[in-house]
Amino acid sequence: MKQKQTATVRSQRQLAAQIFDMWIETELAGEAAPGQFICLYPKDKSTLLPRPISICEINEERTALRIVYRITGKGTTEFSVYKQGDTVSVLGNLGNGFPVAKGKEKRVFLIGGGIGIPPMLQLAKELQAQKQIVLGYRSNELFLHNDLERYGQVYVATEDGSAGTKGNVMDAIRENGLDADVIFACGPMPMLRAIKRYAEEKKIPAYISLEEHMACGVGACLGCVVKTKEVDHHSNVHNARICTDGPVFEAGEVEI
Amino acid sequence: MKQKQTATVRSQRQLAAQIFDMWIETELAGEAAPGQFICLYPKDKSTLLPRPISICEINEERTALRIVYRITGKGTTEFSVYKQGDTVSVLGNLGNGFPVAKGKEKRVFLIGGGIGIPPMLQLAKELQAQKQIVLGYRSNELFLHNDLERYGQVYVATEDGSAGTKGNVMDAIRENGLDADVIFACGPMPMLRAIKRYAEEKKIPAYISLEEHMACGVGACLGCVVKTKEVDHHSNVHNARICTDGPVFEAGEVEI
Amino acid sequence: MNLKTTIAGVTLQNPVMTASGTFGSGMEYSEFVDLNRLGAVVTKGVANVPWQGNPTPRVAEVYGGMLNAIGLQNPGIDVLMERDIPFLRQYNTKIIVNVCGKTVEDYIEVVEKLGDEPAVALLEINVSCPNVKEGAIAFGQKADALYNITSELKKHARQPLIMKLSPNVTDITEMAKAAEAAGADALSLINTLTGMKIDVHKRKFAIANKTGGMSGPAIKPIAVRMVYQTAQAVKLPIIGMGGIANAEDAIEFILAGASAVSIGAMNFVNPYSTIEIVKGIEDYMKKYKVENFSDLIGAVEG
Amino acid sequence: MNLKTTIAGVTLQNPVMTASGTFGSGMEYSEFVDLNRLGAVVTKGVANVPWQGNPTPRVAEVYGGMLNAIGLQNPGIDVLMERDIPFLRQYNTKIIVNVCGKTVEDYIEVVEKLGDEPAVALLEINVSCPNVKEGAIAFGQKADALYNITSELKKHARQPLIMKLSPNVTDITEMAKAAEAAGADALSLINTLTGMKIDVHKRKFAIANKTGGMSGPAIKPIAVRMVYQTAQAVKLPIIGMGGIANAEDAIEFILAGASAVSIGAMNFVNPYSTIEIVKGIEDYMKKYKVENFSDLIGAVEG
Repeated sequence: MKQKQTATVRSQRQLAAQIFDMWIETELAGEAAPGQFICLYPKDKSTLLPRPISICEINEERTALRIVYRITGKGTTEFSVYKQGDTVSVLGNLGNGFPVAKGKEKRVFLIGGGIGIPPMLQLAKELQAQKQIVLGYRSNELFLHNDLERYGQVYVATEDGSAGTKGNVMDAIRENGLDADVIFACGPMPMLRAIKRYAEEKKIPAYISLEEHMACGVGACLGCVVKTKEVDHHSNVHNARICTDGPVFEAGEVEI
Repeated sequence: MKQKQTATVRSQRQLAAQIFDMWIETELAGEAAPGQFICLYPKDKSTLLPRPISICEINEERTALRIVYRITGKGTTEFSVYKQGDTVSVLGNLGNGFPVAKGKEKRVFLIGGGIGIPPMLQLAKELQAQKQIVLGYRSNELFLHNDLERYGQVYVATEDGSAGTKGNVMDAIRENGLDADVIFACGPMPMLRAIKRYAEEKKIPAYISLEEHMACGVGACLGCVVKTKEVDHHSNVHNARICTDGPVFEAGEVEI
Repeated sequence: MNLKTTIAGVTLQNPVMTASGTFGSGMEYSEFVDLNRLGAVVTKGVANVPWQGNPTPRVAEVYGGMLNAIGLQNPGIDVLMERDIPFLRQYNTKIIVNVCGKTVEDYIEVVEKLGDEPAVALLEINVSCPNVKEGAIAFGQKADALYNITSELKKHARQPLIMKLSPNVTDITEMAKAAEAAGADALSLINTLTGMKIDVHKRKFAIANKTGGMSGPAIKPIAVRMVYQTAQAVKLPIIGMGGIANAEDAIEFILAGASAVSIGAMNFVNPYSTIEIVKGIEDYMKKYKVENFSDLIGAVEG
Repeated sequence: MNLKTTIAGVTLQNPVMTASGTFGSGMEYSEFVDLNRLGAVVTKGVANVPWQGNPTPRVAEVYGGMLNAIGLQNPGIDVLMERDIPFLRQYNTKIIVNVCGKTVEDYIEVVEKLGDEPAVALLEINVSCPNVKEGAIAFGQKADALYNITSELKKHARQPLIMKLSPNVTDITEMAKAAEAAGADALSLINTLTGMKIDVHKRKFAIANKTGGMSGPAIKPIAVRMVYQTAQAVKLPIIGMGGIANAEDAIEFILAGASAVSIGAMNFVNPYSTIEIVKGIEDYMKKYKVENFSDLIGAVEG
């Protein structure tokens, strides 16, 4: 059941420029699933809306959630200075999450681009499959690659070529001659579009996690929609709500 | 010279219900005078305006200011939880202050009502005169009376009669058969009106410190005016600025 | 202690309702709040046919508020009546349906269909929709257009009509009087104020539609002023809204002359807002020994 | 790097000025900021005779902003010219005098007296003053009234006229076009939005005048929208204002179409705001390699 509650910061550290890694203690960890997200509320009274952040990892005891986020404004700047013991209001668990079962025993790509990498970690932990993890970064300021190496073979692409394949994640897949039966991905829109095309050519399913500005996070405000191929069951138009019908969609369902 | 700067909280304690006592370290202490005030800026982004608070005391070294204030809203509630080492933006020193020289070697009344009592402390310290200090409270939750006893004879009045004279400060003056050549006062408007009448009857000067909602605190916005008997030199109308021409006025100059 | 309040002959168990478009049809927030404890649920604006709405981004944050340009995306009246009304019927709260359209005929079609649904207590007419016939100007920004659509809809409506007024006008009382003269049963205000945000680093508009409707605590003083002016100008009951975040905000509108209040953007900030505000109004009435809620309506002094 | 900007033929060394009524005549804030570093100082509104203004309380705080109802207290044009203009003349900044009145004749008297003072570069006309002849309605809320006063004043003014527009209108572009058609040389917007605050514990209005003009960061999105709409509708240079708290806010107005900006309520929050914003605009231009400030005016995409 979704709820808003107060969480306590267990730890925080910086992983790379503008990228922070925070563990928070919250009951929400009990039912959290890979690909779902939570909303954090800044204390700054000039801000109003919750900040959606994907769940990166759930601890073994299921008492804490790990989020890895990028500083993009006032809210995330505030979060980044939280110290152990500080409290923060969180709303969760939100969204559908990745259909883990669809990857079972298959050859899968876990593709993460930039700040789309974090949700791949909990997914990699829970997915029983032959995991090929493809990560795209701007430069060699890598993050989460070590955590992910524990769960599968990791391939890296960097825009400036300072680490791994020079180029994007698709270049890395080609350069390493990789193949898969299913794709799970999260990252910037150009990357997701490329994956959608790739999956269509290869005729394989691709489950992509989308991002959009949100207000309510629970499906009421219709702020965060994505165009759909078919008429959506809930909206009765060609729009699905990323916060509740998503954030994960089969690439073929959405017009991106 | 007026300036806005960051001060550091040296200590804070509660004196009575809703009444707090805070020492802040600030260069402003160097030039501060009794009856002047400073403006504190809350960190809460939903608030905008500075909170004017009278100077209660200046330490010997003139490195810190003491303010004693009542919780009246969001801003003062925020101030009340500040701990040693916290910082706060302050604007000062503001206002004209009490004309200390006018009381020299005279029989003076120092009259404080409620949250108008604090400025009487620094005044009592600097004033060389025969000081009769008359303090009005709601109930026997007294504050600052001990500090003030060190500088003169203290007479107390309480609305509920639970301490000193039952009634207001004027009742205490009558009951104790007190007399003076000059009055310095700060407190609620009804008290100041009574003092104005009393001073007129006795034909003695009364220097009263006024309060009003302020925006700029430096005389620019004309938010905090008081009606004047004569045309004011600056405004060219029958209004003086409490923040800069005051807060202290000779009772005869103002229409209250 | 009596929290009941009456709008156009319909008695609500308490004066707290939801603002159209911020609460869906109640389903999403029923996970957080017991809908039985709300005075009324106002559904998201519905048209005669489904509307696709605007492209994204549709929302942006501003200082103490937000902008939205959803474009009145809605599933159409048929889906609302088949799916949403039956859901809301399960709860002990009043159902108010917000109606939008591009032409008077659109509105009439929706209003007539809702006439067959006794579970719907009141209709709220959103006159801030784009008006095809009058170009970009909304019905709600011209007194004569507002008068015409109100009197037209009164001919076809079985339920009492609440006209929801736009604050983007020179004189709110002129609009209120036009609605009253045309037979409106109640007024709700304010709808959102038109605002804009530009990302100075991208040098782009923050929302795809360029302009969006502003809501949140930042607009409250403008809303309170308009509610007060309107209460002085007309006899109709007023539903006040605009940045209400807590019980004190709600009471501010009530003292200004509102008979009920709607909670909008703050549902997004705190999904429990509505019921916390009901509780807060009770506490206020206890503290100041107010026996009947109605004694607070318009009770500001001077 | 060139920060210069031109308003009606007058070139300012940078685009940052003060908003009328928030900076007195510069004297009070000269203790905090070097007036030589401002693009212009806009003085508090002045009438033909001294005005007593409203009773107190005159100001109140609201979420992210404030309300004021000073009532245009001012010492009258003679004192301004004998005391304040000579003070400002000492500094290397442009002097803009804001003019108010209750009748067109009042305005004309002030405008003619200022015509003899070459140190005054521009006149800003406050058309949000109460209009005795037209009852409570201000000149600035009716297009025809705005057209009339603008064309009347153009006949008597030696300096270029900036008409300061009220945001309390249905369509800001209608007002802007009326001012342009009447010969205005520039526009400044927005003036304050009319708001209200009620103390729910005292059940009284927070300010004696009941309503007050709202300013501060809370109103910025409405101001940016109106500046953009106005820039699309007229060719006149625009001075943008409304809740500007930092350089990014200022640039938002400039990208929307403003040629200069005014800092108002934020002077009260941070007396150093104006010069910090000048510095911040320089930093922005450096960061994005903008050689001429004028390249930023109206440069929002799409």
